[in-house]
Amino acid sequence: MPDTLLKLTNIIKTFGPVKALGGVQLEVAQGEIHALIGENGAGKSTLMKILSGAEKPDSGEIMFDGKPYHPQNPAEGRLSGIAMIYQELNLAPHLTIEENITLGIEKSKLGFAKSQKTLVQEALRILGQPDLDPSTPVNTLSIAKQQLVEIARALVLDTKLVILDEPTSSLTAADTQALFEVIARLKAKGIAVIYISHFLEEVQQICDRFTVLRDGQTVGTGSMAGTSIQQLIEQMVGRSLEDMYPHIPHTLGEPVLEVQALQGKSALPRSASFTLHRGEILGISGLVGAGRTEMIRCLFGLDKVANGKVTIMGRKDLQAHYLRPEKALDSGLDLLSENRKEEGLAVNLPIFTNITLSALKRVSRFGWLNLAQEKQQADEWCTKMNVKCRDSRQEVGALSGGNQQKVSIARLLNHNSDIFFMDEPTRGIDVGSKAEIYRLIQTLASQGKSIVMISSYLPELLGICDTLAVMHRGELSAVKPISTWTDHDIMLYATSGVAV
Amino acid sequence: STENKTTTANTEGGTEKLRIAVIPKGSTHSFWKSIHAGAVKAGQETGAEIIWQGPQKEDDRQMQIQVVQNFISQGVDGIVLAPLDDRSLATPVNAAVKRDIPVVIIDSDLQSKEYSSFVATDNKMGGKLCAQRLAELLGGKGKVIMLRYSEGSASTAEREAGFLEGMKEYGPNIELISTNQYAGATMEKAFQASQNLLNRFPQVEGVYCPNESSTQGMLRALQTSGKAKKVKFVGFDANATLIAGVQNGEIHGLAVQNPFMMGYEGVKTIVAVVKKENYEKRVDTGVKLVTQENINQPEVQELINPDLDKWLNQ
Amino acid sequence: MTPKVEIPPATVMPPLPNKSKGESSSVKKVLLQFAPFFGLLSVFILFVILCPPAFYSFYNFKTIITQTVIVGIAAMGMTMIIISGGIDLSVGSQIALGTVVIATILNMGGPGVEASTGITILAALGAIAACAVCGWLIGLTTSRLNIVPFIVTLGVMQIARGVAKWIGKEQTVSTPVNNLQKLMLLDPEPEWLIFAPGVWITILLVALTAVVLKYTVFGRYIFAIGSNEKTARLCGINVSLTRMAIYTFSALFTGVASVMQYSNLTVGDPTAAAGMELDIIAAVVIGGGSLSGGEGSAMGSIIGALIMAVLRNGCNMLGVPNFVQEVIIGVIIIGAVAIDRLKHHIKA
Amino acid sequence: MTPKVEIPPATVMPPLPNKSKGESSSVKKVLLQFAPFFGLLSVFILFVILCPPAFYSFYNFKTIITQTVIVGIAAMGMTMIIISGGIDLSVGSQIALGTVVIATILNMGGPGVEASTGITILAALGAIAACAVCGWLIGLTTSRLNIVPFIVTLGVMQIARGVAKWIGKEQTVSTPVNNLQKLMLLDPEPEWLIFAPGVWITILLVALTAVVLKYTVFGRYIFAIGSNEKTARLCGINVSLTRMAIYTFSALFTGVASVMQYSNLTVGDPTAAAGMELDIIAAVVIGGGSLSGGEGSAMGSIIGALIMAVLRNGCNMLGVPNFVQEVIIGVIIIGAVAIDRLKHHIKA
Ligand SMILES: Nc1ncnc2c1ncn2[C@@H]1O[C@H](COP(=O)(O)OP(=O)(O)OP(=O)(O)O)[C@@H](O)[C@H]1O
Ligand SMILES: Nc1ncnc2c1ncn2[C@@H]1O[C@H](COP(=O)(O)OP(=O)(O)OP(=O)(O)O)[C@@H](O)[C@H]1O
Ligand SMILES: [Mg+2]
Ligand SMILES: [Mg+2]
Repeated sequence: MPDTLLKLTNIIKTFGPVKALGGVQLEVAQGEIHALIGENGAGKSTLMKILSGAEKPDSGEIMFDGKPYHPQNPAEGRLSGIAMIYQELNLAPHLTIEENITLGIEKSKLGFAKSQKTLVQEALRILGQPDLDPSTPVNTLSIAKQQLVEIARALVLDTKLVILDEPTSSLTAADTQALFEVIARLKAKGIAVIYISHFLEEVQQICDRFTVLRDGQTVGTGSMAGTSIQQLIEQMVGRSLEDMYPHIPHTLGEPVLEVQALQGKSALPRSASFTLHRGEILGISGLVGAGRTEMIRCLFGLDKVANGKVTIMGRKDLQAHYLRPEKALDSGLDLLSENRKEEGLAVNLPIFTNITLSALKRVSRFGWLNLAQEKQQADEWCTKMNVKCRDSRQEVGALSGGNQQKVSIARLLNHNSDIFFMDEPTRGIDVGSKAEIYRLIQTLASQGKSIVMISSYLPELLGICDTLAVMHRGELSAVKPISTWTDHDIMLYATSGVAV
Repeated sequence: STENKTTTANTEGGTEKLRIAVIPKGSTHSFWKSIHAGAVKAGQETGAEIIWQGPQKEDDRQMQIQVVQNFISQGVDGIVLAPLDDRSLATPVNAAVKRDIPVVIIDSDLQSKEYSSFVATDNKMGGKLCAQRLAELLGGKGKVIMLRYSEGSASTAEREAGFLEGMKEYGPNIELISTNQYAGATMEKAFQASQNLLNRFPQVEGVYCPNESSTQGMLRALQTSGKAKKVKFVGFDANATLIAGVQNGEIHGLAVQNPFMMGYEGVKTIVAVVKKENYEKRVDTGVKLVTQENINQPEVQELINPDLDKWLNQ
Repeated sequence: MTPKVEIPPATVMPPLPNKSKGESSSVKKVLLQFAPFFGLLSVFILFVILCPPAFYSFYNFKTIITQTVIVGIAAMGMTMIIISGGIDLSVGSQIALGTVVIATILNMGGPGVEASTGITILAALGAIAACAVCGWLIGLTTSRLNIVPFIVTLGVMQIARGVAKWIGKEQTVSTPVNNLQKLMLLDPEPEWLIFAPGVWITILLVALTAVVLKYTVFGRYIFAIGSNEKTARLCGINVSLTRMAIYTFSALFTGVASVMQYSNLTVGDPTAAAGMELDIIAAVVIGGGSLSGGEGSAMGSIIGALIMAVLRNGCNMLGVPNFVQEVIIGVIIIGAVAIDRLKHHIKA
Repeated sequence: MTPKVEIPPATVMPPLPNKSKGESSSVKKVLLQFAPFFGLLSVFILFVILCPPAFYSFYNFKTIITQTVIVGIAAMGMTMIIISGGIDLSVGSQIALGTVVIATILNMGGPGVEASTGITILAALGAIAACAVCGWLIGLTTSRLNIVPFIVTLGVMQIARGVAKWIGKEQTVSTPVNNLQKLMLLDPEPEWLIFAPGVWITILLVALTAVVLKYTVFGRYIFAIGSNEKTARLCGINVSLTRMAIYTFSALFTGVASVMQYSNLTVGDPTAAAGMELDIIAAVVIGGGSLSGGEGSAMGSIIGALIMAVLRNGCNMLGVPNFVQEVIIGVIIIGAVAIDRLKHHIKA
């Protein structure tokens, strides 16, 4: 094994009564790609925050590059050679690419900023983006590009370790692949990478070694070669997981949602037609920016519709033009947002409020709430969904990412619609919980609910959907049974719009 | 500059109507309405056009300076000004005089030699009158509160000073138990300050306030605390509510100026200045103490109930 | 609608072991919840020590409470607005407008010695309606044109003040004697009331606000919009309608406050309550409301208003010069919020 | 579990097709950038049509520009604060404090007929320093105690006003004749200056602000903090230090504004500039500044200040009653921002 770059021993961190980390060990060698895996709430993000200087450990030792390392703030961590790319992107949207990349390390003369265009262009070139103009404001870039800007930030400094916290959870397969290339280039430059992901295939594909966390403790570490995904899962969950994609028998019934030539006002989607039946799980695949999110937002009344005919349960009065979210909810539609933090949840309100918010009618009478009933319902969902929390009066914001996602799903289930739009329902969720959510979706279908599931993770679409359609630049392909699609067909349509 | 000379030149021709700007301190006291009426009356008599414009925010010196500047730009023939401050307004007044626009000051004085005439009440005298009245009412002894108006207002400061002077003269044995509290610019602030003062000094026997809003605020505070009529109360300025207070014995004396006369004389004087006729350097418009005894006398009635609508609603 | 979803309880993950030290932390929590109350208490005790006995006489107590009425009632409306993530700078102007409207309507009844009960009630309703229109306009503009409420209400602040001056012909409007003038008497007319009717109305309105915020769907919507507007929309809340409702509803409180202001002044005064919006906002914030939305309570806000009234009264009692009062109030505003921050720190 | 997915080699997403009309959109963009300027122009033209010829005389032009000076200079500081995502409600009080400090220092020089140049300069510096201390305190409190600037500056607004009254002994402070009083003369002393020295100083400060915002590291930090504070912190910007610098630096502008205010009033006035902060904020927002941070420009803000000055002057010229002016200004504030929103809509 090459020289050790980073060594953490017995890191302990508590947030009030919550023990997030209870004695973690982690060793990363120079120039390796190290996977950090674990269930939701295992403490991965917290550990990385400590490494980057955003949080301070209660106790424990960190050795970095042969020296004890105690960053007081993220800036210090960054300057010592540790770059952190967070789960949520961290860019100043009003500034340009160059300004973002050189933020905090500007060269100046008498206070006047000097242009560092060449340095920035060099970094962008290493990342395979030589054409990107450094004077573009970042709020006009796609998410994938924005992420590259963040990585470029690491390259303009003498960085020895890059931490990527779930970098692919908002990227599509193609962008993910591009990112892997970037990671390979980093490795070639001798930069070590800590890679956090719930996609174990990815982890296996690109990582050299791994460390598994469970409930704030290191439970295993080893070389990736010779370790199967099953073994990783066993270490994470503490037992084996037999059926990742359960199948609960269900049959397709009459059409409940018919969409013809739907066109959004904001250019996306350009044309989408499909029919959804009772008990059907319809998967939608495509590249980021293809307009899948916009399509269901249009159907739900969150975005404006330019054209198209939509029939919900055969009712004439429910055209997409007239739809507003409140009406959509009333007529049996519900939507799980892809952006949990910004849209999906009111993070500083309690869990129970979030769960019941869209179905307050059920716990109220003439506008008056029955608090006891409301709390009881929410508690039930917390138990059923296995939300890791102290109490349903806790703020949602204090939960780990995966548990927050479970709360969003609990809201949908509590509202109890007939048609579910689920946008990336398993984003940021660990394997164990994923299997739970797949089972849940199957259960819903078996009870006669219809589900439209958008996902950028192809295996799960192939694993649980009955039918599938692919979107390319706002145009939706025909819906075909899942068995007639191949990986190749899907990628072909997604990238070029050519149907087989 | 040359432009301006041409604008003043074409009005100096004499064939046109004179345009006289009248600038009050504010517009939301009935005091200013009377001045306005007086000015309009004088305007009709002399054939001048009256332009009435106060600072947009009451008690804002900066705004009043800007209003004066704007009138200079506009090239009016003369300005009648009630300055919010005895020094800040000197610069714009000097600028006006430099541009051949004469200025007459009304209501409170201005520290400038440039203005043509000063038409006002003797505020100090008014304060003294009040002190005399209060001393008489209290029989030369007792505990008295003076609630000041607002920081930095010259005319009321004179009335306060005059009152204190008068107290030394007419009631040397009277104890002034509070003289450092300010009522603030609005009536509602005056009301709260008064309430608190009355709670603090339940033994108070006499009260003096130096202007309309503070008098009204104090009157209301006396009413709500059940002290009205029991406490001897002398105030300044008149409006419908305060006159009613005098009539039913809740106010024992009200120093009333003659704002109508102030506006009237102010405009008369400025027109005389513009037409290069004779005028007085100082016009005293007088102050009168209105009490329950004299309130029904016709000359007092004319003072407190001038027929404003006759002049203003046309 | 199809039957309720039945989800079998999850089996994959073991439940999290429950935290055992709930007791001590709940004691802390209760203490923290009452932080504004303790603030009030300590300010009061401070003045009791410093002031002459007149300060803690029952009569002065009545005075303080009566002086809280106007800011207190308006603060109830502001509480809802601030919880919903908004702000309203036009409250002071609205109150002035209300007093002028009352005076104008009262004068319509003719120059009788005393205004009839009918016209008195009409006048009060008129003021409330005038404020409601302002609130509705604010809600409409913020939600339809999508302009931040700071700007909209800054504009309405000017507009309402201008309209008040216009209606009042730039003068205070005197009025015939009427029953509204008795709402704020320190010694109320039926003596058994003990406090002025305005005080009882305030207590009622505080209770109403507390109930609305906690036990109604509307209240829940207010919190949801303030906490995350997008989520609210996703969950089927008609955000622009609700926002209009919030501004209109809270303007009703402003209207009631303007009736109290009129009762205090007994005249319609277009310059009344200038700058009072800042006192009102300060009261809400001292009481734990957060300007970024999602936090605040009726109880907290009224205590905030009381703290300010005690301060003003106490300073007057001590004969402290006005400028010192201003400095003290400034320090208290910052201090109260600093303590609130600290509280959040402890909680986290 | 399904077999590993074979992913085809990376394809960078091709640009979306609907972005071809670059030309027309860039023209549009330029037009939009000048939106505040066009606003100013149209207001001006409106008044030229309505007003007597005196409105567009050169002398009146000078008057308008000179009347913009105080709000304009203070708006430069406010622009920086607003871009950084903050707000300052205490500017008006700071200006009052500044005038009182100047007057007090001038009086220290003894009761001469005219103050010496040395003491005059000292007085001006004293005022600027007093404001800087206020700004520094605001910065310190917001960043160290983590309190929203709205509250901190609301507190400082009271405190600074109280201190001003204290120093001025609750009165306007008269001063000996001195050169500062000549800064705002409509007919400047060396006649070749054409405009008052204050106007030239304003132009200089606008240029300075524009340069600082665009070309310096400090300016970039201001934008970064306003745009995304968290990112700024992660990138190693010392946010609390920078924020203190921003508030202190912009308080220097407030200090200069207070010198101009003194020059106008020729006395130290503790009640000066009450409510002026709202005018200043309105100027910045009319000029395109966004209260949520990250947006704003020196040029825009000065144009915003000019728009308000033209409005006031024009209304005076027209002889429009005050209350109508108030209503118009209220409508303009809302209207300007509504147009700005619209602009963003088109841009998006
Ligand atoms: N600021 C905080 N306050 C209280 N608890 C916290 C805080 N941050 C994290 N935690 C808790 O610490 C634990 C670990 O959280 P962390 O975010 O590190 O998990 P994670 O492994 O990254 O999970 P995920 O895969 O869902 O992102 C969780 O139980 C979480 O609730
Ligand atoms: N015209 C465009 N130019 C640049 N970026 C764009 C453009 N259109 C979309 N994007 C970027 O792509 C992102 C995702 O778009 P969208 O939500 O429509 O994709 P999607 O197909 O739903 O993908 P996913 O659900 O995986 O996010 C947008 O947030 C935006 O940043
Ligand atoms: Mg995480
Ligand atoms: Mg999407």
